[in-house]
Amino acid sequence: MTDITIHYSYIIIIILLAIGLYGMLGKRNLIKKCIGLTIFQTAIFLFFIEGGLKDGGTVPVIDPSLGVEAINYINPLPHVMILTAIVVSTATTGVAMALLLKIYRKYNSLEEDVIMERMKE
Amino acid sequence: MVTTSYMPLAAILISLVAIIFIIALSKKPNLREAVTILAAIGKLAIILSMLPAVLDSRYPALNLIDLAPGIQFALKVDEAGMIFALLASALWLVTSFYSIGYMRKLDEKRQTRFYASFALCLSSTIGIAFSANLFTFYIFFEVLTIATYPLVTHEGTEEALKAGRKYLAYLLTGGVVLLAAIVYTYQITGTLDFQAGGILSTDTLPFQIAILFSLFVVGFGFKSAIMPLHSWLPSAMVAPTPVSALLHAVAVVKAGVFGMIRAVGFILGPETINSLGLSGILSIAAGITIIVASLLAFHQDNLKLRLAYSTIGHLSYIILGVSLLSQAGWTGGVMHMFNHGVMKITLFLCAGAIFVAHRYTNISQLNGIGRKMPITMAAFTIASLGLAGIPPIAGFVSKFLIVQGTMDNEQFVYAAVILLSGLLNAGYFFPIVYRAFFKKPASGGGVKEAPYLMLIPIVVTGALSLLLGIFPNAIFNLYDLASSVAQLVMGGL
Amino acid sequence: MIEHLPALIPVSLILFAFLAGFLRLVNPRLSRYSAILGALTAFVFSIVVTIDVLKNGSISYHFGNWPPPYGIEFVLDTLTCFMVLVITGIGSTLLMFPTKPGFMIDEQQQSPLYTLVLLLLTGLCGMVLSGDLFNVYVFMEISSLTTFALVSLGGPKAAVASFRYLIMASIGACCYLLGLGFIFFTVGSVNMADVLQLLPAVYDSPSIIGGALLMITGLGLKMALFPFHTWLPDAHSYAPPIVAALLAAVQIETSAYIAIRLLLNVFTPALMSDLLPITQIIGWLGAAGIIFGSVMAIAQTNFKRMLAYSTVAQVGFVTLGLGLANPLGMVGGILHILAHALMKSCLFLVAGSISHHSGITNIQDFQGLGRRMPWTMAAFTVAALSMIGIPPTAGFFSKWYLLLGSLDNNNWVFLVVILASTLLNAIYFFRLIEKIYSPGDAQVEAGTQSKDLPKNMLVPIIILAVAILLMGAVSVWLVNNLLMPVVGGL
Amino acid sequence: MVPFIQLFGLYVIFHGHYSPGGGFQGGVLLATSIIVHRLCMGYKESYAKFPPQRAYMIGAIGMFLFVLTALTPVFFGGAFLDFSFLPIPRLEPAELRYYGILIAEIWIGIAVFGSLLVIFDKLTERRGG
Repeated sequence: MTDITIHYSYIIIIILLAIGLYGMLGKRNLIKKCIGLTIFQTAIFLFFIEGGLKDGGTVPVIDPSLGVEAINYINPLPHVMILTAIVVSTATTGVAMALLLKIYRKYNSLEEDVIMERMKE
Repeated sequence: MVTTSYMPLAAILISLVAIIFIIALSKKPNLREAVTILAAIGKLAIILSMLPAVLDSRYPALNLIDLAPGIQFALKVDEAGMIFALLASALWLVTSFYSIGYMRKLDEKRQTRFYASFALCLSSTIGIAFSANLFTFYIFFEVLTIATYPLVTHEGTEEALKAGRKYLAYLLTGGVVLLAAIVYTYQITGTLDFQAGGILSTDTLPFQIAILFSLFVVGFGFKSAIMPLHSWLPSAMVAPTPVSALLHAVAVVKAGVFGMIRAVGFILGPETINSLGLSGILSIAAGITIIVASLLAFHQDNLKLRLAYSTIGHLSYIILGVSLLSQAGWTGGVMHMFNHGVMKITLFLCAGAIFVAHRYTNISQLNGIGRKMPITMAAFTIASLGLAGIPPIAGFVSKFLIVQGTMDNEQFVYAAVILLSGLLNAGYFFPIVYRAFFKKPASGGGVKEAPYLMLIPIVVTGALSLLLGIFPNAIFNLYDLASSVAQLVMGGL
Repeated sequence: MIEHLPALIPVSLILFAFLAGFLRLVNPRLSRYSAILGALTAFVFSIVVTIDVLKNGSISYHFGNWPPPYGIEFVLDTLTCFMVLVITGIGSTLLMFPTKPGFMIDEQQQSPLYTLVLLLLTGLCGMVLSGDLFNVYVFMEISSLTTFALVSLGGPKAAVASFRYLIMASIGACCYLLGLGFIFFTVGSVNMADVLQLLPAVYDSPSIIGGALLMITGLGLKMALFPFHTWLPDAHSYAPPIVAALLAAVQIETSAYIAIRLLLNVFTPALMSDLLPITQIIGWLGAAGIIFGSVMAIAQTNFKRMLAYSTVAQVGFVTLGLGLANPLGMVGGILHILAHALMKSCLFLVAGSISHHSGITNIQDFQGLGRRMPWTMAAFTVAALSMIGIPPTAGFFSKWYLLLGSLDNNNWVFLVVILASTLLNAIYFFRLIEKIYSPGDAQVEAGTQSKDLPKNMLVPIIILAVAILLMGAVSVWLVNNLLMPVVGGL
Repeated sequence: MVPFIQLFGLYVIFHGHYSPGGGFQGGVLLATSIIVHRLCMGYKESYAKFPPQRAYMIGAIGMFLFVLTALTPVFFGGAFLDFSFLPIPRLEPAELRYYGILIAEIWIGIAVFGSLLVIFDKLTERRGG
């Protein structure tokens, strides 16, 4: 159990993932599902960022004092990947919101079971 | 020795081309009928032109495109293929005349679809006859099943649809089992081409051969209506008579038997089968089918149903002949394929004529029909005599050879089976003949024959069965073809 | 100019997507033609590229001239060309199907359908072409975003279905990303070719297995593999027909292709099967999917839902081929992608035209359609026969290779499953064919003379039907040149 | 307050390469400036200053130009995003890349700015529809 403290960040990520998944699948309200989705995505981004960390590394911008060896810079690649992933998650949330808008206008309710009956007729 | 020639392809394509014309001329019936007849004559001519080449074993063959690595879409005309093709195309010519009369008289609706699918069936039957490997064989085999579906459900009544559903269920399962067999053979041997004497190399394990054999037998069993798998045939009798005449007496059912011949003779090969004694199983199954089918035929009141059961019986004749693995048995079996086709089609045509002229379908109504329709009933008698195996008519020749085949291998049991079934055939055909000629007709009225267009085909087929009985080598020198097939396959044994 | 073609395929699609977008404001007819033009140019480009690849081996195209491990890289081998041809070909045929706005989609104003469709095609081409795992993720997201929007065009009910689809697909995509993270942090690179070399050294570490599993489940979600297929039937049945056709034919198959690409290039089957039998699991899931999909399809009454369930079954075929992990099985799976794309798009278009032409969506009242719409029904019969696997059509050939593949593995259960599926398909398709061609009630006979679909609706359907028939002959050439060199190595 | 946010946004876009930031973040900042303006000033006045239709146009044009700039090197023999082949003669490749990426960043910034604004406007539309 000793090294549990080193990996505390992993534990947080797992908790966040669990919350996100529960939010998406468990909740009835559609908006809550969207929130769950975003939590889930952010948890993954956290995982990427955390993966790239080196203790003692500074911001990955070359400044003359530190020289060029990679050891003292944190790995920039996950950050770049996450940049795109954030773009993707905003776009998904944007589309999700538009869909919800359309559903709300037609069935003026966001509870999934209410919508289901309304859909039946 | 193989010579490349485009004849076999032409034989198949001629009726495909006819389909296009038939659909195009759907509004003008006479022209449409003319196209069918022209196509039939053309097909027969092409096949006859190939006959001499096949006789001195110069097989016209053709490799078109390759469908999968190592397998081509290939055609090859050998003796067995030639016999089957001759049978199918000759009888197609006869039946197309007949169906024109039949359709016109009963003014059936949707005749274009009828003729188009008829032509498609024929092109796939010839395809089956001429295919050089199992892959091409399977393609035409499935096309035949699909092409006959609209014919079986031609009436459109609920009963026809149910029959069609049953028909498809049986034959598609057969097709699926066959596909398993083909894939397995390809995996074991790596090639699918038919070679007389079989392609299975000696080192294949016995259990593999057993599995393969059972898959092939079941796969073809559906189509050739061996006992447990036969019930689609009687229910498909709901189709109009020309359909049941050509398809269920000749094309569809014979394709199944032809497949069996190909499998036993050209894929599995007599030596391998004999080494495991599998042929015994096949002959037992055939024997049982003969007896049970003839017994069932006894108490069928509907004329067409009785003919259907007798067809099931006679198909097993051919399978029995083939499974005896003796030279004479093979020749008899292959010849019976032709003779039975000719005789059975005469019976079906007569049944259709009776239905058209007097709307009688059951045997009980046939009292004194002989006086009303003398020519039809005369042909009926000749054909039923032939089926029973009475000397002058074609049936006797092939039955005699099969019995001789049983003698060669000392399987007296099967000799007894065949002779017994001869009696049974007589048992269920003669009451009809007796009722027709010696009973007083219920309703009066003079001679009222079916229209000429239907009468001529009946006379032709009747005469043909008589002719083939007297000199089997007559027009198509059937005997030489059959004996060379037997010689080729059984060469080893 | 030639060596830039790989990049030009997606880029040309984007350009035309915007062009269609602008033109839509000007005049709807123009936007449709520009969309078709866009898809066709992409198709021409992919043909040129395929010829080029055939001549001198696979091209690898670096974006911005950065060498592979760092820069994004498009890898084009024969398998990729096969997929790009399928996507752009099917895309352009489907675009020809006229969806005059408000005609099938109840959108009042102009619907940006064509821009979305072209963007979807860009996403899919990108996914197929890219040789870089993260790049695959980006293009995957582009394609799925456009799919959500396209599905929701089909009216309010479709919006709910599309939302559920969004949730499931995003979970899938995130799983893929997570798996990618695992791989990246252990191996240090994302480029496929790189990962291939680096992996064997470290492949027994748990994170690699975890990563691989996550990525496969993510893709499983995207391609509606058996246990994750729940969103598919609603999404496909409520979506407008051209969208449903596009989705079923191409979008599902591309994620299946990525799974194949992963198995082939990244986690070689040898590595997979001994450590963690992923290939076996996928194979079994595929088999279960086939049976489940076909049985459910039989139970459906709505025509489009029936087709949706049969898509679940057909995806099972592809995964089955994947699960076999031997050359013949793989070839069968990939060939099935093309066959299924042709068949399913033709069937969905027919479904769309029936519902437009005579408002029938329920199977029961298909009575006597054969009389009223002869040509459409002829195309339907060809597609149905090919779904069942009757020889001359495309469906048979992919089944042939799958059967051979399963026999090589002596896997008799798969053999039985494939054969059983032929019968199951036969049941639910012949049920329809029987109804269509049976005269049934007199009203149909007398009433309607056969007024078939307007010309421009018929053309794409007929093209697809003819393609199904021709594919039989072409399949050998496809297998020998395009598929074997890549798959042969297994 | 709005102009200051906009200025900061532009700064972020231009110094994207070696300082944290770049096209995407700059675009987001620009968009937030307009959204802030919308929130506090109310719709009537804000729509007058910056109608949604224009946002849609900006987004589309930004994306279109980005694709075009990325395409230009292709016409001059380079790879898709390889700006070292840009037509400007006297600068050597390294500097060319620098400017090329800068131009690309600007277009991305504008594209993101336009599209985010469109999302916001669509969500807050007044009329039923």
